[in-house]
Amino acid sequence: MTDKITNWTGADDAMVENAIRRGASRRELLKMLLAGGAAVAAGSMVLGRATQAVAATPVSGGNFKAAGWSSSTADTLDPAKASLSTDYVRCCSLYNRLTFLDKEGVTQMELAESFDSKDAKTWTVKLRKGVTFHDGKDLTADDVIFSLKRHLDKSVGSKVAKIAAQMTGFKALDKSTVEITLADPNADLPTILSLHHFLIVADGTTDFSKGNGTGAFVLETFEPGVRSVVTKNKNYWKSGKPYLDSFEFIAISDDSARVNALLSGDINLAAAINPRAMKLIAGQQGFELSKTTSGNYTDLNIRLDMDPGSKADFVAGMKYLVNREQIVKSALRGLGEIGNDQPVSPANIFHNADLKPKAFDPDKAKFHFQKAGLLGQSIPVVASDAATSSIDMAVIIQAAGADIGMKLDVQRVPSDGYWDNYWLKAPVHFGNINPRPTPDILFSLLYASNAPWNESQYKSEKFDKLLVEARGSLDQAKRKEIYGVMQTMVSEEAGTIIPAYISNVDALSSKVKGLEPNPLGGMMGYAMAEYLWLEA
Amino acid sequence: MTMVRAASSRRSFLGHSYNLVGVAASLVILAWTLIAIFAPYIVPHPIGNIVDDDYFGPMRQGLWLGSDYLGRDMLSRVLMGARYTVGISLAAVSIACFSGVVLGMTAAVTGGWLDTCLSRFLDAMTSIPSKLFGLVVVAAVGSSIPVLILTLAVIYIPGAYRFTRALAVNINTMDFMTVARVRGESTVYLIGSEILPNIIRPVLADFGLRFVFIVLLLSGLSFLGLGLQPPLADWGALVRENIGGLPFAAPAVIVPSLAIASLTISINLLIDNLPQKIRDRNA
Amino acid sequence: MTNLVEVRNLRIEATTDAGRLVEIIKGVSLDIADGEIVALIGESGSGKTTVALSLMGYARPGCRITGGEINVGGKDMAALSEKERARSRGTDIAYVPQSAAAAFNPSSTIMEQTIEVTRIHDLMPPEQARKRAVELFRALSLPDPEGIGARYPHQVSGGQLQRLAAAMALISDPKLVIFDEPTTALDVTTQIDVLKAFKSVMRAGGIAGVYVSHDLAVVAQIADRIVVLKGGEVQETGTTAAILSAAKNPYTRELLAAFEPKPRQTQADGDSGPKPLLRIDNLTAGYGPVKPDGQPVIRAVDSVSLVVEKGRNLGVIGESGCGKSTLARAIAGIHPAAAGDIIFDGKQLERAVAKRTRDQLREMQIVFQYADTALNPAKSVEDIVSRPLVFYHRLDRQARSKRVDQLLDMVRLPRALRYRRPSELSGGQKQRVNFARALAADPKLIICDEITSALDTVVAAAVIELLKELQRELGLSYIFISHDLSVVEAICDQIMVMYNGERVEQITPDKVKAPTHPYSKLLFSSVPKLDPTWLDGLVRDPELVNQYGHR
Amino acid sequence: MKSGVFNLVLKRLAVAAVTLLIVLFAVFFATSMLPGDTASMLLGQAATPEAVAGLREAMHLNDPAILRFLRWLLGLLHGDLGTSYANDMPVAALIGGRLLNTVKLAGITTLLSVPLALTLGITAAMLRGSLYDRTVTILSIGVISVPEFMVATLAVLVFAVYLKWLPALSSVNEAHSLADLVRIYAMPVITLIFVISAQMIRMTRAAVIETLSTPYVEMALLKGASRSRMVFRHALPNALGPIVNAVALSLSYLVGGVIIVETIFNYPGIAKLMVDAVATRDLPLIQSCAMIFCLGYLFLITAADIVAIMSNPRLR
Repeated sequence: MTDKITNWTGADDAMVENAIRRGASRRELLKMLLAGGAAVAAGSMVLGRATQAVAATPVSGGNFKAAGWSSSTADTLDPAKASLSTDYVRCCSLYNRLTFLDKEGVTQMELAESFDSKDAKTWTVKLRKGVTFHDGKDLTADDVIFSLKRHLDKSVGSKVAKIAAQMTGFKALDKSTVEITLADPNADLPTILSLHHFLIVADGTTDFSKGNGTGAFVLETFEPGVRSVVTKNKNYWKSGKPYLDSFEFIAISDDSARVNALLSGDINLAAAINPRAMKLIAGQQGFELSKTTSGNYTDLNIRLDMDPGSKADFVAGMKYLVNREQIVKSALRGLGEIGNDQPVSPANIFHNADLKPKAFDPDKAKFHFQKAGLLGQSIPVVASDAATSSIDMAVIIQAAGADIGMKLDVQRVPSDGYWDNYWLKAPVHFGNINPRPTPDILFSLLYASNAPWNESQYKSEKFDKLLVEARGSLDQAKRKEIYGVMQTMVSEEAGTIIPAYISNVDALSSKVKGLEPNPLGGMMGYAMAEYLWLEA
Repeated sequence: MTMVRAASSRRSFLGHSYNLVGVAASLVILAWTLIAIFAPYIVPHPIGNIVDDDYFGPMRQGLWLGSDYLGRDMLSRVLMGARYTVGISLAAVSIACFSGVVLGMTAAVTGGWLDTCLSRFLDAMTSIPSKLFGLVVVAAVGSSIPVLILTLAVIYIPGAYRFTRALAVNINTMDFMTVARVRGESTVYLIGSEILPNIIRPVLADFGLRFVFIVLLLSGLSFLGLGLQPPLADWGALVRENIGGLPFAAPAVIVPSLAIASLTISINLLIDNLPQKIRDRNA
Repeated sequence: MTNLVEVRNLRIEATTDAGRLVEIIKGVSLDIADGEIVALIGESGSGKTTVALSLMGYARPGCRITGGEINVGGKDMAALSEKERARSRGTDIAYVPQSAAAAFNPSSTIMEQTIEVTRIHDLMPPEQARKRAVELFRALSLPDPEGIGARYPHQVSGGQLQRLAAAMALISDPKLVIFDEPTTALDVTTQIDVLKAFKSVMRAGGIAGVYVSHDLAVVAQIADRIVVLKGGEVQETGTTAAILSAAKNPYTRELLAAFEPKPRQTQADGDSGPKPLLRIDNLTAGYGPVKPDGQPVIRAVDSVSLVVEKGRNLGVIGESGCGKSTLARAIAGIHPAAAGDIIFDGKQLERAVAKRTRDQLREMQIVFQYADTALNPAKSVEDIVSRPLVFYHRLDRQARSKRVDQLLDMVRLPRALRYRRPSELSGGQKQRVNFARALAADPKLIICDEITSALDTVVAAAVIELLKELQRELGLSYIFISHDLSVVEAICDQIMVMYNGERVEQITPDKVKAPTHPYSKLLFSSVPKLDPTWLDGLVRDPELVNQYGHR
Repeated sequence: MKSGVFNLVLKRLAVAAVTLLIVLFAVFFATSMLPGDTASMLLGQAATPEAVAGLREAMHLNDPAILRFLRWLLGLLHGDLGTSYANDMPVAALIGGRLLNTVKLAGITTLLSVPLALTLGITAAMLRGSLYDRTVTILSIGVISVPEFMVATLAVLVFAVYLKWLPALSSVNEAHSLADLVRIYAMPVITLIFVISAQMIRMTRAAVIETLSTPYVEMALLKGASRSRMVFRHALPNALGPIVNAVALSLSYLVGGVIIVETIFNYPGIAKLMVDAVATRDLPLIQSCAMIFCLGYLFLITAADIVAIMSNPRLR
């Protein structure tokens, strides 16, 4: 589910591993791979994995420095407000969640010992004992209730207020047992609570600048928009962890500067590198790449309630006009998987693999545009750096349109203010959706008739009914079936074109060990700090 | 006066003397101007089309300047880039210099509160960093060619104003200005017919220099994500979007850089070596 | 080697802005004996300064010494290396510049600059140099010789700076001093002081000198011998007395002729009794903030009244700073008066230009001293002269062209000159264009503000002749503002003497020999005469000098 | 004389205060034109109308912007820069360290670039027309024609990635010794020297050439002064006015114009802070940064004016 590299097989892996054992240089290997037809990206990817096959046991010590891609004065250590990878990474090093997703996408317990429910409506959560906050306080049910309840308070400005709204009742059954009541049954609650915003903070906290959590690291320095330094929590409840003495996180917004900082040895890990920099990293000794295909995607949204999206033929035409292969090949440089216009990625266990993506067919597209009477008209398409790769995708679609006489007017707008001003609003625009752990979250947020982020204003009663049905069911097989149907509906009926699931590539020094892909995103779903160690 | 012999590296043509550096520089500028005008007719590929499976491809037959980060033809993009770099910068510098020169001369001629207010206000404008100004404008009204031109122009008006005002203040003290005033001439005549012809040379030199700054600021703004709508790109944007090719010495990043350098250096050299009208006929 | 300076067949080339090389000094030879003062005289462009500077082995940027010998004190300055030349500059040969105001570094004290030569050449310890400088200040009769050195150049008057420049030159006991028109920019009363000071110091030290000037009368006072230059060639050489009395060269004679008193023809007025064209009553003008009583803080013109009659000329004379130019500007409305009435052609005029009617402006024209700045260098003569034709008379293209021809004829300029720019004209030609522009308006009155002061004597005399002719033809009136008595005398019917913003006296030219006011007496007696003994024989009332010779 | 200087300085300060006020108002109106506010910016994708309203309420953003601006101005009079909307920290605390960084970077760049530019400009003027002069002139043009981010990226590639002599990032926190300081500042400073020196070189050269043609320099030559004496004793003191003016204008770039260098070297200065502030519509922070830029500019220009006045006895 992760590390899926199209046109690359296990046999190739074995060949590369053999080659390494024979003592081939990286450059030779690279040549070999290129001759084999694989994109360079994929090539160096495999190299990283192959060398890791001869991994060692964790060692303690060392100072780890990593760089993300964005930070500002709005950086926060309040999990509810956390908005970007930078905040997630910092918060994950300071706090713990009740549950988390492992690399297979399976929900595991963290601060919770167990989640139990008979009807998927009332949930009993048993908490782990002997867990203390950095300030010495013991973790209790009150802390958990406080942490979850805050999201319902409008003045907190929680990013998951909408998702949290289904939790209607909280009760401390005893010091370490919490009862959570939902408005409607939802079998996914344990998975929902693995979202980064549901990190557990101490009861009554108002000032989050101290970062007082139960996490693997204790806050030393935090300068919003500049950097954070955390040091090993000697009393961490997970035995043996963390391995690192300290962890510093900064953000370098310039793509090439981030890679250069890694190559010059200033940092140990550069998150989310530009695929085009892989050639450069592959040419240097002592660096590796870690790829995660987690379900992040950039989609082209055509609002069905406005012109030109109200003409079904325009939407149909656009779906044929999008050259998915070229987008993956040229815009993403192979670091992505072709998408089939629905949000549940192959990284998710509920992914419907039978649903095939529409093939690029300009003739069919032209036919539909002609039918819609839009050929020759200029249609604005809003793209922004805020939505990853959207500008490149827009240009590719635009060029395809130009060939058949469909004029698409790409409007690049500033990323600053994009979500507020253009996303969901412009008739044809790009969006970018971060990975979510369950189809239920994705569908309720993005496709239900009352979804807050209904990108194409898709409305279907049948869909809404199916959503409730799947949510309340504890039968895994049945859910998979229902979600399969819903994926087909979205793919066929909604105005969201999801050309590809974008892979995230982190580049790191070969000395950094223990990094594994995670379905929640790069840097091990942003929680890498407590799992990594530095080889001497 | 007796003609002894011709000296120095300057030559003369049509009553003007010029030197070879100036000629070479103007040829480069002329070449880019022609390219800017005829680019749409000579580009081998549409600038948005991906023609190469590889990215940062090397120079080779068919793709004479290699390919860019998406695999588009660099030659086409550089040729079209000339159009936007030269066009936008020229438009912006024209607006900036025209407004600055007119305001500067008016302030110098009129004096008094108008002069004081204009000077204070434009001075205040200068203190706002240009890139931040650009950032705010684009955040407020979005990025399009007219917005870009106006933003660049507004950024450079105070400089042109200051420069012109300083020159015009000197001219304004001349007796011929007094003569014209005593004749009863209007302000428009004073600035247009009396002052302007006397400062036109330094103003043109300033125009050229400002043009260079605008070309560079344009590239700086593209770094901050402001600029033309894709797939169009000026040279600065080309350098920026292909900067990832720098480690590989990709032509995609080298060529537009050279284009910027060739244009700006030529303009400066031309300014330093403008042809001079020969005016030493025997008196 | 008998002479201190022997120049043989000197040739100097200059590069024009088109890159052509032009010979500007064509084989000049001259000698200067020890202790002798030789004057180089000629019009501007004759090469007199170039020759003088070449004695220091120096040619201005763009110029090059191409041939000949320049022997000064046994060294050939033309053949020396730049380092060796620098060694004799300031020590053996010193230079007193034309405009001391420009030749002093504005950001350094006078003392520092006076003794700089001794520092450069390590002639004496600074303490000693300072003492010597104070002695020189005293010898050059500078006020406050002890304290003046601590001042900056802008805090000292022009006449004093000129003497300080001499002190700067003399501090190293040079064998030869080059004076480059050192008194041209000074008022006559000041000029006398400076000349006297120079002469006595040179004589006392037995120093040889080169005195560059275009003014024969001044030269006559100080030089032993005169060399007349024109077009880069020596026209005539002789002792001062010989040149003044028996000049052979036609150009020299022309120079001398400019000094002869011209016959004055008074206006034959057919009309009965003169009618006033312009009347000024109690005019006050000044600078600085206005006081509550409406008067400016600094009064440059203080309650001046005057009358100009139709077809008659009024001369206003006085030294720099007396307010005569402000008076002209106040009348023209450029510098609005603070109080007083201006009645022109029977009508009261507004004080400010902006409020006068176009016709009023047309009828009163003003011509400025510096034709260089009064003519827009970016325009052709035709454009300049035809602007008033368009502006006041709305003439069409053809009529305009015809009128320009007429006007150029009137001011005796070749018609072909219409396409030239001012920078391509000589000083006299520029002033004629300047005048043609004023005439183009068809004025009744022309205010001439020092229009001849920037011109060489011969050229100035010709311009005055022209003015007279035009007056005869067109019945104009002039207000003639000048510091030069001989010019005013030559053209005016009435002469008003101004001092310190006030009118001190008004007399007719025939009474110039006998003014009544003491200041007029001092002023008129200070004008140099073409008589070598004039300066030595001049006796001035010390009290008068104390009271009025303030500069 | 002394009181004259004092008066002039006082007048300059008054003018500076007016300019500052104009800038603050201009910035305020510009920022009020920006779409969105802090609440919607912070919520980003999660900015549903209810969520925005709730957060806006909680952040006290419901007062009219002009009122909040005037309140901020009032606070400024008491030396209070206000509290950041985005993260509730005092603006002074946010700016403090970063301003120091900006000042450090600007200071080091100034210390190196000004002498370098002056030396090149003066020597080029002294040897006007020589090969050296032509080389300096063309190089200085060449240098300004390379985009800043190109210089910076190239420098990183060469010195950090390939040669590994210098760090790619300028982590100010790691400066423990002079050697560290040199390593950390080397590249951003070199980049900035590239950016700002050319103009200073050109202006210095022009100003010196102009004064070299004055009669008092000719007079010095006729006194037998050496070339260097003419330049340093006579030409330079009088060319100082235009030179310091050009230097001040170039240096003013170092206060707010270094956003690209700050981005590429990840240097925490205030230019980036201002960009962040604009992105989050953080009014007090925007205003405070704008004020600092304006003050920096005014300080430089006023200092240049005062130097020009002090160097010119006629104005003293």
